[in-house]
Amino acid sequence: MRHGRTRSVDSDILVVGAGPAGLAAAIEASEHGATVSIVDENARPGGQLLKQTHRFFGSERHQAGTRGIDIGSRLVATARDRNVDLILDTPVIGIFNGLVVAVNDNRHFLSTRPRRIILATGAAENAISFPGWSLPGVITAGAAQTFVNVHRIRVGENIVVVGSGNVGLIVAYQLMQAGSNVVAIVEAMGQVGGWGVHAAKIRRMGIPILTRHTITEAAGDTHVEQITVHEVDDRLNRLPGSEKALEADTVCLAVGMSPRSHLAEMADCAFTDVPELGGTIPIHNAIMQTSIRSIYCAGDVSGVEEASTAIEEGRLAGLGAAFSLDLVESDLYERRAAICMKALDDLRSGPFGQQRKTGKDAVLREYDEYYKNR
Amino acid sequence: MNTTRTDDCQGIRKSGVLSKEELENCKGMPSEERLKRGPIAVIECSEEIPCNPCEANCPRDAIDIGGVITAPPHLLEQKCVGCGLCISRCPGLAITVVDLTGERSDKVSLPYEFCPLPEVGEIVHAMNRTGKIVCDAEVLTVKNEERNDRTAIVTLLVPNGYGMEVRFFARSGRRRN
Amino acid sequence: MSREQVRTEVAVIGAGIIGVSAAFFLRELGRDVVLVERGGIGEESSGKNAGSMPLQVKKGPLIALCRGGIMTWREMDQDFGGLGFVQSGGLRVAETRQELETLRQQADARNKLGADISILTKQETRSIAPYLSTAIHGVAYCPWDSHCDALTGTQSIARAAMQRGVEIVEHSPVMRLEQTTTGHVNVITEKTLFRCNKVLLAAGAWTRQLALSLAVDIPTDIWIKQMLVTARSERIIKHMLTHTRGNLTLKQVECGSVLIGGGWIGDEARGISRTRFSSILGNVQLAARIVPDLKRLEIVRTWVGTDCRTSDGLPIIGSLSGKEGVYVAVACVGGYAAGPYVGKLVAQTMSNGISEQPLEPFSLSRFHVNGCSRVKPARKPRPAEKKSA
Amino acid sequence: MTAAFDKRITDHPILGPLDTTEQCTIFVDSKPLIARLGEPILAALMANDIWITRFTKKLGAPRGLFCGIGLCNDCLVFVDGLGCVRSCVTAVEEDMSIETRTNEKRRF
Repeated sequence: MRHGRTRSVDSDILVVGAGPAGLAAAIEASEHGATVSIVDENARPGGQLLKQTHRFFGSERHQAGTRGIDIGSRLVATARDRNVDLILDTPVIGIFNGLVVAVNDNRHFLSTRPRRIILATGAAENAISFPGWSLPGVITAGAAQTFVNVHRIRVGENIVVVGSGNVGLIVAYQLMQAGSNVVAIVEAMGQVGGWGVHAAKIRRMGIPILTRHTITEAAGDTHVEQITVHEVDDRLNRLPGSEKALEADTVCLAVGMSPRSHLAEMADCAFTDVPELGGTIPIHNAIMQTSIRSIYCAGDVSGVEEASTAIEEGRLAGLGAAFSLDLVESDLYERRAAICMKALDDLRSGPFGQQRKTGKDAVLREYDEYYKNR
Repeated sequence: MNTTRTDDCQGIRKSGVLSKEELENCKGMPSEERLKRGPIAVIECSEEIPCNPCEANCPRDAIDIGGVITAPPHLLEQKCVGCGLCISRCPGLAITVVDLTGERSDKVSLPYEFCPLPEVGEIVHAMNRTGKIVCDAEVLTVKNEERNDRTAIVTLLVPNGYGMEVRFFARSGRRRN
Repeated sequence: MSREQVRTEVAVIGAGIIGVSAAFFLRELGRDVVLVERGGIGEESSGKNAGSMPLQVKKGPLIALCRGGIMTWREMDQDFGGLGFVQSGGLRVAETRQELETLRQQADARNKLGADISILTKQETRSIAPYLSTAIHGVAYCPWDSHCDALTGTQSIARAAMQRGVEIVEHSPVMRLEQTTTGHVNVITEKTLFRCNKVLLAAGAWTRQLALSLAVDIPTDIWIKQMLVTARSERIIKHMLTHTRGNLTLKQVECGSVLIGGGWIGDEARGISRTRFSSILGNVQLAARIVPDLKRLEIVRTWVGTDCRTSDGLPIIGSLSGKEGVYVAVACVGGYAAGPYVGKLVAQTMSNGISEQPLEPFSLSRFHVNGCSRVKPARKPRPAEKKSA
Repeated sequence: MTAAFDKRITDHPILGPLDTTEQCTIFVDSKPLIARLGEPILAALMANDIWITRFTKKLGAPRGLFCGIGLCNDCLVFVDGLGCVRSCVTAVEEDMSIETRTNEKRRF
C-alpha cells in the first residue's frame, strides 16, 4: 500500500502485456520511431511463448517450424534492440480516464498518461466444475505447461487431460515429454477438437482420446486419487451405467479460454459478444483500434486465437498507433497493413480458421455499426 | 486400459487416427510402386491447416502446397529421394521416411522428442498409429543433429510388412542378443 | 401484451435492505407480501456498501433509528444468521487537538439522544487500540458501533423472508403505479399487474423516478462512492474505525480482509460508475496514516457503490399524503445500519397504522409545500481531493 | 500423492538438463528446504512434495496449484515480511520464511 513514483514513463505508446501480441506491437511501433514502453506483470517477458516448447505452424513469415520458446526470445531480443522499455513485474491495475496505473515490484504506484495505449492482455483459461474439482491435483492445462516447461516441475505422475482442442493435445504431448504418463484425453464432443496431426501424435503413443465422454468426479482426500468419467449423448447428458474409473493423480483442464478484457472495460471500450472468439471482446476495426480512439487491442484479448495471429494483430496495432501519431507515411502504412491483413486471412483460412474468421468479421461489422449509430 | 476403440476406423476427426481410406486419399502418401523403389517420405497430413515448412525446407522441391497455405501437402514422389530433412521440419511430426526395399526388414525413420534417446542396437516395442505394440524393432540409427533443432530422427528396423504400420516405439530395456 | 393479474395484500418495491426487511416484518405481522425488484436482491447500494454501522457519527433523530437498527441486525443474526454482524464497538479518531474537541462537543449532544459515546485520551486509546498510529490524539468510543457483511446481509434477510412466505419477484422493473377507484394500487411490470391494498416504495435512489407516475416528488439523488478491500491478513484492527472528518471507515471482517471506505467519490460516465484513482490513492493514504500496519497489505479490489441522498441527511419514511395506500421508505447516506429497523417501523405503520417510534421527523411533507418540492435536490459532493487536504 | 516420483524434471528433450547451480534455502513451516534460486515458491513446495498451500477457511478444503499464473489466488501462502502472496508467481529468496496454511490454527 505504499505509493509514490519510482520511475517515470513518458513513452508515446504504452503496451500492456509482453506476450507475442504486445512484443510485436512494440517492435512495429518503434520501427517507425515511436517511443514505446511495455508493462507486464510477470518477471520474464514472452507471455505464453515462454512455455511453448513445440514448433509453430504457419509460413516462413510466422517462423513456422520454430519452437514457440525461440520465437519468444527472438521477439524479446528484437524489442530490446529497438530500445523498447520493458517494465516487468508490474501489473497494471487500472485505466482511469486515460491514466494508466500500475504497481511495480517495490509496490509503488506508477502512473502515466500515454498518447496511445495498446492492450495485449491475453486470455485466461476457463474451468469446468464437477465434484472434487477444487482438490489439489485439478489444474488448468496452462498451469501444467507453466510448471512443466518453465519451472521444470512434474505436475503429476498419471494425468487425465480434459478437452481435446489443440491446447489439450499439445499439453498432453508435453506432459509425456516431461516423463509423466497421460492416462487419457477426455472430450465431450463426438470428435477431436484440435488438429489431426496433434491427435495422431497422441494416439500413436497409446494415449486414448475418449470422445463423447465427460469427467464427472475427482475423488481423493487431500489430493486427486481417482477420476470418474461418463459417456455422454449428443446433448451431453450422461449415459446411465457408463461410468469408468481412471487411476490418476492429476487432471488438466483444457476447456477453452476467455479474453482478459478488464482493462478495456475500465477504459470504457465498447464490447461485443463473439462466442467463436471466446466471449466478450472490445470491438475494433481492421487495424485493431477500439471504440476509444487512443486505445488499440491485439492478441487474445481481441478474440482468442493463437500466437501467430497475435503477432500479426500486434504488428497492425503498433502500425496503427504509430500512423495515428503521424510517424508513418500513408503509402508505407497501407502497404504494411495490407501484408499483415493478408497474413491474418491466410492464418484464418481452412476449416479450422473459418470460425474465427467469421467471428472477426462480426467484430468488424459491430465496429462499423457502432460508428454509424453515433 | 485398452487403447483400441471401435471408432478407430472412423477417421482422424473421430479418433485421431487416419483411417485406411484417409491414408489412401492423402496426397502426401507415396504410391506402392514408388515405395518399392527406395526410401521416400510419407506425409500423413490430411487436413487443411495453415502450415508449409515442409514445402519451404525440401531441398528437391518434392513437396507442393501451392498458393493457399492451408492446402495439404502434395508429395511429388518422383522428386523425393527420402533424405528425411522434412521429418524434423514438420510441426505436426506427421512425416516419416520409410524404406521397404530391404530383403528381410523395412526401415522406418521417425521423429522422436523424448529423453533419454534410445541407443543404436536397442530392441524397442514398435507401435502402430493407435499405439498398439505390433512387433519388435531394432534401433538402427539415432540422429540428433543441430539442424534438426532437438527433434531426433530414429531409424528402426522392422520386419517386412511393418514399414507402413509402425509409427512410434516404446523402450523395452532390451538389446540385440 | 396482456399481463398476468396477481392479487396481493401488500407489494414492496425494491429488494434492498429496507425492502427485504419491510417484507420480512410485514410477513411477521401476518400480511400477504410480494416483493418486486428490477434487478437482483441487494444488488445496488445495499450490496455494494462496506457494511459499516457506526452509530456515533449519526446525529439528531437518526441516532434512535440507528440504535434500533443495530438491535434489529443483532436479533436477526441470532434468529437466522448469515449477516456477518459484529458489534465491535467503534473508535472515531481525532488527528488534532481541535478534532478531539469537536468529538467532545458532538459526544455531549449525541449522548443526550442515547449514543453512549465516551472520549478516550491518547494513553487510554493506546491501551485499547495499540494498532492505531501514535499520532492519534484521542478517540471517541461508542459501544454501539458495529459492522456487518453487505455481500450476504440483504441476501440472508431476503432468504428468511422467503422462508416465511414472502414471494420475491426479481428482474422485473416496475413500469408504473396506478391508484384505482376501488382504493387499490396497481403495480405494473412488463409481465404482471399486482393489484394490492398497500404498496411500499423502497427503491432507494430510484424511488424518485418510480413515484413520478403518481405525480409525487421524492427529492433524492445518487452519490457514487467507492470502497477498497485488502487481502486477508492476521487480525490487526479490532474496532469499527471512523474519522472525525467523516472521510474514513475501516474495519477488519471475519475472514481477515480490511474494508476501507469513507464516502470517497467515484466517477460516472454514460451511466456507468467507475472508480477514481485519486480517490483510491487518497483513501489508502489516509487509512495507512491511521493504521500504519495496513502498509503491508495488498489492495485486492476496489469498487463503486451508490448512496441514496436526501438534502437534510435524514431518511424519508411514512405514508404519502393524498395517496391512499402508498408508503415510502428510503434511507439516506449511511442508512444501511438503520435499514432493517426502518423496514420494521414502516411495516408496523402499514400493518397497524402506528409504529414503535414516531415517524413524523422523517415524513416526506417536510420537503413539500402545497404538494410542491420546496428544496433543491441535494448538493453535489465536494471533490474528494479536498477532503483529504 | 499416491506414489513417490521425481518432481524435478532434471532432463528434458527440448529444454535440456536442469540448471541447479544456484540454490537457496527456504523455511517452510519452519522446516528448511532446498529451492532453485528465482523459482516461484509453489514450484519449490511441489519439488519438495508439498502440494497443499492452504485449507479454505469455511470448509477446511485443501487448495494448491490451479492456474499457475497468478489469476486464481488458490495458492496463497504467508511469507514473513511480504504477507499473503500468490505462491505461483512469487519468487523464492534466500532464507525466506514461508507458512503454508496447512496449520489451521492460524486464522486467516
